Amino acid sequence: MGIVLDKLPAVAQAVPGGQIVLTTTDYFIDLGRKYSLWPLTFGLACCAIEMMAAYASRFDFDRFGVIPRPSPRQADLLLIAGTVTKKMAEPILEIYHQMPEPRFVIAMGSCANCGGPYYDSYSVVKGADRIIPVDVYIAGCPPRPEALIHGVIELQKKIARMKLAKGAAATFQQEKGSRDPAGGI
Amino acid sequence: MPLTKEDVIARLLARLPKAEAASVPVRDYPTVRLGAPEDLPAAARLLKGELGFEYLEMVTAVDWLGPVRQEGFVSSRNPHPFLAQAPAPPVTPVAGPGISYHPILDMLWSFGNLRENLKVFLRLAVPRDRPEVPTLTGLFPAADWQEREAFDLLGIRFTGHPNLIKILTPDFLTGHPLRKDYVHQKDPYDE
Amino acid sequence: MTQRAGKLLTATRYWPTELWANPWSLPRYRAAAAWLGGIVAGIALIGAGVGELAAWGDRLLALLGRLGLSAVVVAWLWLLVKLGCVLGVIVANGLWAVWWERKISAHMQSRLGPMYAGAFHGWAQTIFDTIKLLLKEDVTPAAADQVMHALAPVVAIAPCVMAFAPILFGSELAAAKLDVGVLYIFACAGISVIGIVMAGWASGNKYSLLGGLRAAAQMVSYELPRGFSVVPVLMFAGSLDLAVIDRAQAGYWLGFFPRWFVFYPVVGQLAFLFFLIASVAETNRTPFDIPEAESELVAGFHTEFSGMKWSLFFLTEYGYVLLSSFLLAAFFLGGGSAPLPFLDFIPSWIWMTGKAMLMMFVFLWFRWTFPRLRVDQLMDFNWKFLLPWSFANIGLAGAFVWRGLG
Amino acid sequence: MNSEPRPEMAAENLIVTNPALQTDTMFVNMGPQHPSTHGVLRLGLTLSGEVITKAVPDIGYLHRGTEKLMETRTYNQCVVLTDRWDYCSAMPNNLAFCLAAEKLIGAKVPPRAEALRVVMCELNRIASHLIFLGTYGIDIGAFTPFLYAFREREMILDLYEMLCGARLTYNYIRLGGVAADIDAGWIAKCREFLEFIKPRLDEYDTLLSFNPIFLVRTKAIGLISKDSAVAWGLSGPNLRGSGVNYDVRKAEPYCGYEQYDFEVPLGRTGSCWDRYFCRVQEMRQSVRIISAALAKLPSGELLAKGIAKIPKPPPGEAYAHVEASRGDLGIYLVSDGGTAPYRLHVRAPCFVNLAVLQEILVGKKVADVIAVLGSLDIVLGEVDR
Repeated sequence: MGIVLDKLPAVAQAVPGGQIVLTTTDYFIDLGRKYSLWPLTFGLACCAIEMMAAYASRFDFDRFGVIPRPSPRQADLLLIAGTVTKKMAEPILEIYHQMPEPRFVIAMGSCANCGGPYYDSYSVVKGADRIIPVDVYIAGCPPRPEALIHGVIELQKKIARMKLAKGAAATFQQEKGSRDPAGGI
Repeated sequence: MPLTKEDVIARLLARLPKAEAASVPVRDYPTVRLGAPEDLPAAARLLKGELGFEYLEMVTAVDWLGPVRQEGFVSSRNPHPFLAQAPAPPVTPVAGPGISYHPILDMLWSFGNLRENLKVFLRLAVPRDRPEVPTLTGLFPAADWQEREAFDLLGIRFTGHPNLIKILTPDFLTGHPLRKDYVHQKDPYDE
Repeated sequence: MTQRAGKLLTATRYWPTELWANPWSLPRYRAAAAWLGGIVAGIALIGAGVGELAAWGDRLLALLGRLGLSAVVVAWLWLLVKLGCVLGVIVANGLWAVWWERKISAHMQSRLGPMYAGAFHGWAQTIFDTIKLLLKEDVTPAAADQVMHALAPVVAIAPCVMAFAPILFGSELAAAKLDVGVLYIFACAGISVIGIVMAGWASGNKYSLLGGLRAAAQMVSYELPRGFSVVPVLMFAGSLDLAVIDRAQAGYWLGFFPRWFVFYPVVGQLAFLFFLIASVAETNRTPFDIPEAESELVAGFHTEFSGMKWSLFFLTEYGYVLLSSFLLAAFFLGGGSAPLPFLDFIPSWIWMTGKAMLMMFVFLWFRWTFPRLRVDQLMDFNWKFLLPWSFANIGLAGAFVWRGLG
Repeated sequence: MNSEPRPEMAAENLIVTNPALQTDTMFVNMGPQHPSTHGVLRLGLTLSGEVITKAVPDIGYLHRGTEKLMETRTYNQCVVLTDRWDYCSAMPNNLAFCLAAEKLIGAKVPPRAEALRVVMCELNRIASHLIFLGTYGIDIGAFTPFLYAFREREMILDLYEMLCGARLTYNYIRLGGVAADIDAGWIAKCREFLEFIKPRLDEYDTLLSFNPIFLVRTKAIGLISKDSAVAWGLSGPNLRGSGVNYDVRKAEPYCGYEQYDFEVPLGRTGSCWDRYFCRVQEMRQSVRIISAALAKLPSGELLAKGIAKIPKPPPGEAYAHVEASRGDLGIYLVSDGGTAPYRLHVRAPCFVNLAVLQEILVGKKVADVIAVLGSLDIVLGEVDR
């Protein structure tokens, strides 16, 4: 995939009129990524139930093209749905590394944002962003499925701002220069 | 003739000379305080074999060292998290009748008789520095994980347990969190 | 204590109770039914206007011949055209079938399915999925066998494309005319399992390995009843050529009842059922989807595949579903013949595709209805039930042919 | 499709012991991220082919230290944390804690509050069993029942939302009573739901419970004998699936459960299907209890009088247990007279139920792991606390 994502921006900017090609390509790439966010089937705690409710009939995540994939290799989106404990931190990091680029992370619920009701617990990581970079935070304990859908829509808006010229090959968080997940802890 | 609470206590006390009825029972339930760790297997055999208490409901312990210490928590117990300078709340619990702070771990077992609909609690005080109790895994498979949990969180050694290893806390966590003098060691995930 | 209850729900929230009373009283249900009927009728009429595709193919070949090229070049060009058509069908089917499956499953489950991609009922959903999958990072795990890992999807999909060569898309409409078409299709379809086992082995993942081994056992076993269940059809038609089988089912009993093999008493229905079941097993779909059993083996043999490599497996699966659907249509449902005499004006490729789509719907329907069998139960079912009974069915068909009823 | 247990399929007979063939067992790590371990459970499986020779559950991936945290929270704040143990059915958690604390305080709960507690707990039992039914369907490979079950569950959540504004973590049952009252509109909606759910339960039976493939996958799988179930301390539908008639609602009635007429569904063989069907039948019984409770709802106060905003119960120890959706949930509460519990121990049914897995998984196939694990219906929030 290197040709499209890595070489195209340099080539297109050198050629007169190449910007049009670039922006058109951007448009379609972003469309593809926006409407095909496949999250990992992965729930941690209470929020996972609300996540399941979001997949289910009333809220129907499939409307947005969000269908869960069981294997991290085929997933684009990691939904941290619940409390990240210290014992679970290592597996989460591993799952994140198993996912292919571009990958996105949504921290769902207060626990994943900041520790939530367990802010002073001895075995809870105070926020998923201490382990891996997070794109969208959703508040609530647990957030309603509507809030989760809102979070995904916000992520779609964020993806729409990804541009090839700015290095869209990599994940959005890394483009912003967030800290290296491997050395983060 | 149906078994009654009094029968159970009487049978237990008759078999175990060092045991006594607890001065402060678990409310509404018959509670017997064992005299020594050796009493436990005998009591359990009596309960299971003769009195039909086949259901081990609970294995736990209370650390009677005193009120919980702030060092056990990751952050301070500040009730005003947005005001850094706010004073910490005064913690002045009162030791009441029958309850006093002293360095023991008070073990508690709960057995159920599903047919007679009875429940009995056994208590045993073990010293905090050498908390060793015989295991019940041979008699009650249900004791397996519950004893591992008590070991993990309270540091009680169950002698004879086939697999006494950590069960809940992560491997790098040192200490036993539910002890009152637990001090949280900062790990890479804190700050 | 404050009381706040009652108002919130009644006005704003959807309660299934309202729907359950009588869905047909809802105007949107009636409108949707009318739309669907209109679309089907429109396709049939357009098809009638276009006419037989086989004739258009002949015209195209004649056009190529008139270009003044040598015969060899024309033959090669014609081959490329046909290859392009088959590949196009497989890829288009991948896009269509996934979208259709998602919509069908959604509507079976009181959901809507994709709605936003491409504005109208998510029609562009699978296209966007493909764009994304194309641009996804291609991960080869460190524990994997690099060459085999890269080769496995190709080995899986190449036989699928090959198997489409003699498939009839309408009466006389096939990429290649083969006297042993049925044998050829089964032979090609049997090769794909090697790709799946390769995928399972090369991934360096235990789930993949288990999935690959399960796939090997399952697909090799179910080839037998699948082959044997067709034997009655071959006996009735007297040929392994799909075109001959198709022609054998043309015409009507009593002037209105189609002479399809599925309507042959007992034999036809049994053969149809056996072939359907074996085909579902061959395509690794629920209730026989144990090689990729999502709740057990994460994703089975394709657990470690990402991006386009993974899509090739998916394309293979749906390609085989389409293949099985066309085979079912050709073997049992009369191929390109119309079910009633007065519908003969609609060309055969419409009938063939329509019947294949109906069969594909059955495949999808199965998937969203049934639980999954366990691996040993699956084998028991094959060896102890399906295979003996398909043998018995052959005997029955023999009796039919002997009495001159075939 | 022979599903009877066959002696030649026993684990020891399936390990190839021919020394000429070099064979080895395979260690498969299932979880903590796996589509059907119902959260973050990790299972270490040792396989011989596809047959399990050893299974070691590894838990603690959701250990949040609730028991320790509660030693610093006031009693009312503790109720909030109880919601998050068994997050699929939070009401009984609230109730168990409140019952234990009320025993210490000595509060007398008004009758209307007690009836409301019963209604809410039973509604929650239905909601929780619906989650079980749906996810168990997925475990066995049937995806559609999951969505049907969640569709019905949403109606219960709507009722809760009308009641207390929350969908999952209610904090509704408070010390000495309940937080909010219901009105005629709520009761009408609830009755509508009860009428709606009855035919749906029959529909699930046709779709899933008596589906031949489902039967073959779950009958005669994961057998737990009566003695074994008691010895391992199972509770709830897992215990009753093995035929042991023990239900806390009958054995030690709380909240006036003795006034309601209901049956305790029992299984016969202790197979996965028995445990599954016990839950389905329990939903029917819950519908019965709710109807009865709504029919004779007493009027009156919602909260007991004389409970301080920050209660300081007299020193002492109390144990209260309720029949939560997943079993016998017990709370052992020690007060030293302070504003926070001195010690709180949860006898979590899921934690105890899960331990039996190491015994019953041996000799099963990989596919059965999911069937057995699903039938135990664990919630990791309660296993790990």
